[in-house]
Amino acid sequence: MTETKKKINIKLFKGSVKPNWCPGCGDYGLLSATTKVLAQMGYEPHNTLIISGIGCSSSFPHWTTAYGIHMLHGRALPAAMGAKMVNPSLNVVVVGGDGDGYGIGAGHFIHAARRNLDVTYLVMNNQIYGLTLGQSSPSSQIGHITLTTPEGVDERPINPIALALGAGASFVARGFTGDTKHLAGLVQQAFEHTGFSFIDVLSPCVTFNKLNTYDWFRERVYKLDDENHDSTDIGQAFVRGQEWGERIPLGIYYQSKMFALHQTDPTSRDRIPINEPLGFKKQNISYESVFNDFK
Amino acid sequence: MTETKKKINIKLFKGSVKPNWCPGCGDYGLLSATTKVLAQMGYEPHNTLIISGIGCSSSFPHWTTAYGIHMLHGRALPAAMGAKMVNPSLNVVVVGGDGDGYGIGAGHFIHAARRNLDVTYLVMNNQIYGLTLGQSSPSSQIGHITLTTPEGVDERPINPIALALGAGASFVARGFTGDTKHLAGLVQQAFEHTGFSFIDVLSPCVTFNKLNTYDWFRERVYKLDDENHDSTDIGQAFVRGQEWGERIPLGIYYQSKMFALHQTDPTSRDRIPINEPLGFKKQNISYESVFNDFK
Amino acid sequence: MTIRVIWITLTYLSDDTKSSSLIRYAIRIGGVAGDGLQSTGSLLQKYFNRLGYYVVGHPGTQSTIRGGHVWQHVEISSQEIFSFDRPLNFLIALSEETLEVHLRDMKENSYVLINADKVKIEKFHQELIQRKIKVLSFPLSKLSREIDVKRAVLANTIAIGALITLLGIPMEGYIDTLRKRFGGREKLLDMNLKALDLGKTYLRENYLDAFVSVTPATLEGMKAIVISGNEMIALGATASGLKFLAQYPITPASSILTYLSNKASRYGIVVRQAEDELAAITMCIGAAYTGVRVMTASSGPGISLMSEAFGYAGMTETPIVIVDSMRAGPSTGIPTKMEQADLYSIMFMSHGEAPRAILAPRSIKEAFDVTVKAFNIADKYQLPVVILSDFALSEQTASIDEFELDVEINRGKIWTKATDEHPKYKRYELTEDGISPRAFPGTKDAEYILVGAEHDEDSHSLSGNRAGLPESWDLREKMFKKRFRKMELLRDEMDGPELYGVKNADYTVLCWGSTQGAVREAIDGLNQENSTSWNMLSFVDLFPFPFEKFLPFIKNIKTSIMFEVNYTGQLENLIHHHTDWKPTHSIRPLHGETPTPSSITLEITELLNQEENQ
Amino acid sequence: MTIRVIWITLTYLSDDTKSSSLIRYAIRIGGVAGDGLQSTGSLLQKYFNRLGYYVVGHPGTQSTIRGGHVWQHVEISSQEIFSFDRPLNFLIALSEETLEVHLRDMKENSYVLINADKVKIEKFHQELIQRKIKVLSFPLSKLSREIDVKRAVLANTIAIGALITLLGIPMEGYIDTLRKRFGGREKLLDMNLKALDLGKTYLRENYLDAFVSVTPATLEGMKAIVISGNEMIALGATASGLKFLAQYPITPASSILTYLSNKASRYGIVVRQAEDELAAITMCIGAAYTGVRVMTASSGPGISLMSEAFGYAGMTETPIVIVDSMRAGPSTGIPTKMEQADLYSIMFMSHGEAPRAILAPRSIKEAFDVTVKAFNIADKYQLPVVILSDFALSEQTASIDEFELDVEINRGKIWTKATDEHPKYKRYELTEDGISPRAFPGTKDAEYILVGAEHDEDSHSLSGNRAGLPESWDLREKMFKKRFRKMELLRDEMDGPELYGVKNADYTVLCWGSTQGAVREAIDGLNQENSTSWNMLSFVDLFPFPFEKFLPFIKNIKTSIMFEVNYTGQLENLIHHHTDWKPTHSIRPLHGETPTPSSITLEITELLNQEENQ
Ligand SMILES: Cc1ncc(C[n+]2csc(CCOP(=O)(O)OP(=O)(O)O)c2C)c(N)n1
Ligand SMILES: Cc1ncc(C[n+]2csc(CCOP(=O)(O)OP(=O)(O)O)c2C)c(N)n1
Ligand code: SF4
Ligand code: SF4
Ligand SMILES: [Mg+2]
Ligand SMILES: [Mg+2]
Repeated sequence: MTETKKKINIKLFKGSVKPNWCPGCGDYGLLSATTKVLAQMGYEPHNTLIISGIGCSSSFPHWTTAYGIHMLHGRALPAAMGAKMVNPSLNVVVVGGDGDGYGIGAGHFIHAARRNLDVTYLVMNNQIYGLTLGQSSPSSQIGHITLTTPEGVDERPINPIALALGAGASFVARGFTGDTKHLAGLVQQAFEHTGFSFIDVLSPCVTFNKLNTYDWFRERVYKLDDENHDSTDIGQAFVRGQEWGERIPLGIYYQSKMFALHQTDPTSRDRIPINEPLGFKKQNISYESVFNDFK
Repeated sequence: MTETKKKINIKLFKGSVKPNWCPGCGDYGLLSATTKVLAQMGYEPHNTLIISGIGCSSSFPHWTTAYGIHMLHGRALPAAMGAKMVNPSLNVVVVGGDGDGYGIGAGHFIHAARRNLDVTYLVMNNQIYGLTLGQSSPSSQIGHITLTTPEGVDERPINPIALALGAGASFVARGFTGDTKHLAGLVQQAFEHTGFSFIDVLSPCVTFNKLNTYDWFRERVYKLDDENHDSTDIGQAFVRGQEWGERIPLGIYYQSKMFALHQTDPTSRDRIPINEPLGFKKQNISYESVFNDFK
Repeated sequence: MTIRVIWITLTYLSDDTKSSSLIRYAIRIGGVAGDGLQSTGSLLQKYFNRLGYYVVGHPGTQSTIRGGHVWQHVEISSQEIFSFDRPLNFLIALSEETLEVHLRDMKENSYVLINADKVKIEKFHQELIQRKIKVLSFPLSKLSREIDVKRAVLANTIAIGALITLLGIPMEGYIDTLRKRFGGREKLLDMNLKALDLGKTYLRENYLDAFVSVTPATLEGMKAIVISGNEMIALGATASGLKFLAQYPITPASSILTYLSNKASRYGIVVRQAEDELAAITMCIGAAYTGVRVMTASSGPGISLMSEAFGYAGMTETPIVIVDSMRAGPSTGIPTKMEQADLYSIMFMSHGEAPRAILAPRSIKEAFDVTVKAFNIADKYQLPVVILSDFALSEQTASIDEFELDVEINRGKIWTKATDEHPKYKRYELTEDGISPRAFPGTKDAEYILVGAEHDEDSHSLSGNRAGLPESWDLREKMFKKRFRKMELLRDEMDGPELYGVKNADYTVLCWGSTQGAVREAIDGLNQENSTSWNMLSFVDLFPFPFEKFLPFIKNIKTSIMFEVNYTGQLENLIHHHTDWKPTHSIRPLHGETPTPSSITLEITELLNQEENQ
Repeated sequence: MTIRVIWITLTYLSDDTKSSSLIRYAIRIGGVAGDGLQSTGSLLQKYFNRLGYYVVGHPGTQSTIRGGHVWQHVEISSQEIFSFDRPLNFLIALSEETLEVHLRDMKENSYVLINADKVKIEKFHQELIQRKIKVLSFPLSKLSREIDVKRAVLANTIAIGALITLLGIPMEGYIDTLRKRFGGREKLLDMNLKALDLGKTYLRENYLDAFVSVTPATLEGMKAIVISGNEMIALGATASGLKFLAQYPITPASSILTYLSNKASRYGIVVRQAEDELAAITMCIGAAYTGVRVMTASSGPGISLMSEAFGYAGMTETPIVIVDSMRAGPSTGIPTKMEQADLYSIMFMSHGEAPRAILAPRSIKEAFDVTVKAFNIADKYQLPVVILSDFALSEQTASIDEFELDVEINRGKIWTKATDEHPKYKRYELTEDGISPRAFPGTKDAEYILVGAEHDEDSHSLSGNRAGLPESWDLREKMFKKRFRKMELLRDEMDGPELYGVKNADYTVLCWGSTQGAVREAIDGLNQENSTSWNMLSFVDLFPFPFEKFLPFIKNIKTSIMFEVNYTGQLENLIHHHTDWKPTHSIRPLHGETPTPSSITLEITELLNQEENQ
């Protein structure tokens, strides 16, 4: 990013391994939007770290050229916290599915949000468990007949927007992989945001979710930007967040400015831990001061 | 509850073991409010089940005469789900601390709320880890100097009300153990609510939290009932839920009516599983029908 | 590329070279994920079962939804079979990769049916000729498009039509199977019938003399069922009175959840998909406390997440049944491959020392009884019981005769009201056998608090105000001994290994769990082909290990080979721990593929050759 | 009530009956939680350390914040000591329960100082006289109220004033200690000084002839530090270059988090309190991948929650250091009591089979070096390393001479740019020793994806489109062998047991971890008192177990006793697994209390008596 005139290679983040996603899977949309934005914004693979959990969507890092952690199911965010806090100079992107993030990982989602950890969290929400072949997910709609719900889902789904707002996230948005241009815009703004930026990405599973299809969404989505939404007003954001079914808002629901965790942490606020010397002596800590505490 | 004229023994739920809480601990307030309300409402110890996690507050069941599960740290709610779903005739009360419920147990809190599991969840929120001797908790305030935060807490705390609303809880309230009469009223309404009823109970830890004391709260709390709050309006509830610091609302933020999980579950909606016969034969399921699926 | 072989085609495994009629016939369909192979495999198995053949099926899946390479194996026989085997009589290649991967498995005189629209056969020509494999080249894509442009899966049915024609067996059964499958969906049925016919016609028109004779089926048709290990466990659980299943999806345990979700209301089971495995097991504990029989199922990663609660169940003496369907680990490993490497991790799961039991069914058939036993042990001894299945056992299918679904249920000691023996209720009464009465909410005068802390007879905690007081020293000792007394009692109830074959064989192969069927067939083969004699000792009940029942076998064991699919030799170590006995040799395949009679025979042969050459 | 004794007062453990001056002096304060005993104990230890005595301290805590019964033990000596012991010279009883619990531990001619306002002494009179225990009756509550009505903890200082006076040693040191403690808080300091003086005066006025002579201190004052095991581990970690600690509070591991939270900025460590242990360990993995040295600490329940991620670290070859401070289990158990029962659960933690190392420091002193070794092993062999501490080691304190804080740091193989040896970066390059180079984000041309699935040299997953393909068979075998090759290399680096005492003793006691000091002192005593000779073999490096270093000892072992605090005999089993060797006897105390020289001596004596009587 130092040389502003550097020629941008838009494919810089495109990996050599072909995704094994189904043709038409929504996740392709986020992959291409994200790799493009990363390149456009001048990031480089060696200082970008993409972290995921487990699921179809979580294979995402493998299809890029950046550093990555394909973590355990549901644990992408804590891994991201470890990474970001010891090396705040990395651009850390966290990706995964609805099962991964809203199901098994819900607790970490809440805590990463409230801590305002400076990562971007992109959830490919297909309202289904894809990789395990079509069970209902915590975001599956009431009544959805899936492999495990012969009479239809009877648990109310997670509302990711409301949940993120309730958890105190400082950037809360929703995108749709059927509109990659708009999505790319959101991803860029999320990267630009300092702190926890979260996008619920509606990403149809063409194989197992025959209910929430591209068409289903196309009939319902609209842009918050088109309706004078004030994204600094959390109350308004929460009310918009209740919308689903008839109309589904896309865009930034809420954004606010506050310190990110690495900016307040007593250690990483003024140094990059990974670059610091090791041990007492190299850090110029006198033995006397260490031992004195124990006398 | 069949004999309406039965004389109520207000001490019916008071256990014989003396609590080992510190004198003055806020938790006493909830204990006495809850045991009283249970007796007044005509519950009996043998059909009441109190489930907790781990923490000072989580010892609560031991001081009562009811059935109880002193579960693992953070896992009270799933245990409650198992119990309630196989025996919906039990009155299931879940209790615990802020660390237990908002920290390690946050994921289960979210999921129990969205499922509208028919239990009452009472969190004794002292904004500190009591049992482990005073570390900061996920609800500790910014700047609070605790055993583990020499410069003061630098992570934004969980907002339990906002979180519960974001998770879709159908009854969201806040009480204060410094006002047990009001608190008892809330507990009673929570018991009367069918579905997931949650009360964030401000319960000062007199030993380790020298910041959020009874006095600190007394100067700040006010009743939602006194300010014309509409508890059917989730947007209003969320906005009220943002209040903290200067003014802290007590009372029911939000309540809505919807089916509880055991009322929609394909099995427990029309029978009490614990009372049903075991095995194919006793359940009158013909072998032929079983085997036919595999031919 | 040097072709690595991990199995061989041994002539004694089938009789194709000896007679003109094949007793056993192995079919495989290979393609990409999304080709609907599992569904076709299932139809085919039901069809052969309907005809009265013994059937086994094995899925070769990947963690891939579309593309990649997957396969489905179906094997039939007119005599009972106990395992699928690698060598093939008939291969349907829907993709070129199918040939690359499976050609090595083809027998002499076998057939490969290729989708000529996708598979270029040229580069395999040489080998095909050399190995006398006959090619049936079908333009499957084109043919299926002729029926319906959008249903590429019709290709499978066309191939099946050809296969059935080739075998000269009646087509009607397949039509019935399709009819049952598609229920009222006439249009779908119709297209499939057309496809069947097309397959038949295309074969007859282009490969006039293609014909294979298999010996006629020996069983009464429709009397058996075709069922997977997971489904068998689900049936066993229902028969045992399961009332609560909480599970989180994971390969290869998911199909238990799927099956029971779809039967929940009918079978009277509350089935809930938990938010994670920590919730799944703690939901079970809550339900078990309340008084019902409970189960959860998972595989490695999920099982590991249950660790803390597993110890809680042991400490609180709460009966729960857990299915661990083992997959290739550690960590995420290879989810669609089998392994037997969780025995020790489960023996020692969770900090500290708490009771548990572990059973490893050796066949789909046995999975039912083992599940029933698991529930009875859980209730009688009040502890968590783990059923160790694995990818192969869980996901394989086999034909099994209908069986009795009504089983003996023993719910153990339960207190409902004051009796002479137990006038006052004490949850952890210090009894002679270590087993104390349980009581359930709803019961008067038995109210108590379940607690994971050390406790006294009344379940009062010793971790608070009573920690470190002299009374607690004794109590802790007593409670510890009580919990482990149960284990010794239970050990007596554990079944010892089963001997297959002659008593004093030259060689004994030891194995446990799902590999039993393949080892058994390998033994049969070795006995047939060699001058040496072979037998097998197979274990099902593993923990607490019934070493006393193993001891009598030792004196008759001459040369022994311990066969298990893990790196460290887990059952071998467990046996050694109790008896100081060690096998002469160990075979522990690591390649990830399910052991088959021929792969085991190869490994044994190589081992003995090495020995000889030393 | 029959008083159950789990230790004895053996005369050889101190010389009080032999000379008029005591070499060793044991003090205990008992009261209720909230009495400020730990703080008083800590001040007292610092004071004695300042004087130049050897000091050990042991806390008797409960999971109770107020009330209950807790105690603090402080023991001093003019000769080096290795353990606290139960027998007491001086007891301060702030509550009546203190007498009920600790009276049995009092030696002849010892003193008990009671708070007469709270303790009714009458019922103990008989026994006190019989056992020649002298009572110092102080109205502590009243006296402390005289200084400040609200500060009941001043009672402790009054008692200390009396104690110091009784011992006839200088009071100044204690004043200095208080001054340091209270920093600028003059009012508090003042009150404490008054209290000290009051204690002195009250003793002199009421118990004119009360006097005890202890031999003078032998060390240079203020040269040693008084430190707990947990703090020592924290120092070892900082010295090793720790940059990231994520931890969730739990007894008895919490004080690592507390200490390092308070030093974070100064020591350059990012210290974060995680939302749970699953997060703590996965945060560590994220940070370790990024390139720093990381640590987490917990106890049983939290360790169990780490199980899945632990396997991930092994599979991905990510170096992490985990402190397991063992407490009495299983499950919640008794959090404030020690146990050595997690060895096997950690050896086999997580499904499947993955590498790991386990080290169990035998003393507070050794905890520093062991921690440094743990970090070096983690980096060199790229695996999770567990430091097995326990309640006793973690929470006990001892005086230790100042030591070198600068240590050798070996970060293992790291790739930063293309070299001749490694021109192209491959994370899991199949090297001869099984160790492949690591590279960290920020490094160009080394970008790779960490993955818990089985993988190839480039860290590409074999679980998706490559699962089941022939290339994967080989790769899986190679990767498995590579991971376990590291273990064999590491085994060579593990230290064998250490022999204490004569080589050919009649009796050998084997032990591991924190019990070493107490066993050593028991051995000393047994050698002194008996006609038989005794030695000790103590283990610190446990896994991979260095059995070859143990073998040479076997031939010299005559009668052996394996001493460990668990039910199943974990180290015994591990030794047997590798060597077939078993000890003659085993002692596995279950009462929950920390073993002391006298409790061990009692257990050994009982065991041998039983033997004789048979
Ligand atoms: C601990 C654990 N439990 C279960 C699984 C099995 N599993 C793999 S992916 C997945 C769900 C994936 O759903 P989602 O996160 O929505 O991703 P998608 O495939 O839909 O993109 C599950 C349950 C696992 N890998 N680990
Ligand atoms: C898995 C696990 N981790 C950590 C602990 C230790 N622990 C016990 S209670 C507690 C926190 C209690 O805080 P909270 O829930 O707020 O209860 P309080 O004591 O404040 O009432 C912790 C961390 C545990 N018991 N189990
Ligand atoms: S199964 Fe669904 S989520 Fe997975 S790759 Fe296919 S379309 Fe995408
Ligand atoms: S420490 Fe705090 S929360 Fe715990 S009992 Fe005491 S006052 Fe209550
Ligand atoms: Mg999904
Ligand atoms: Mg709390």
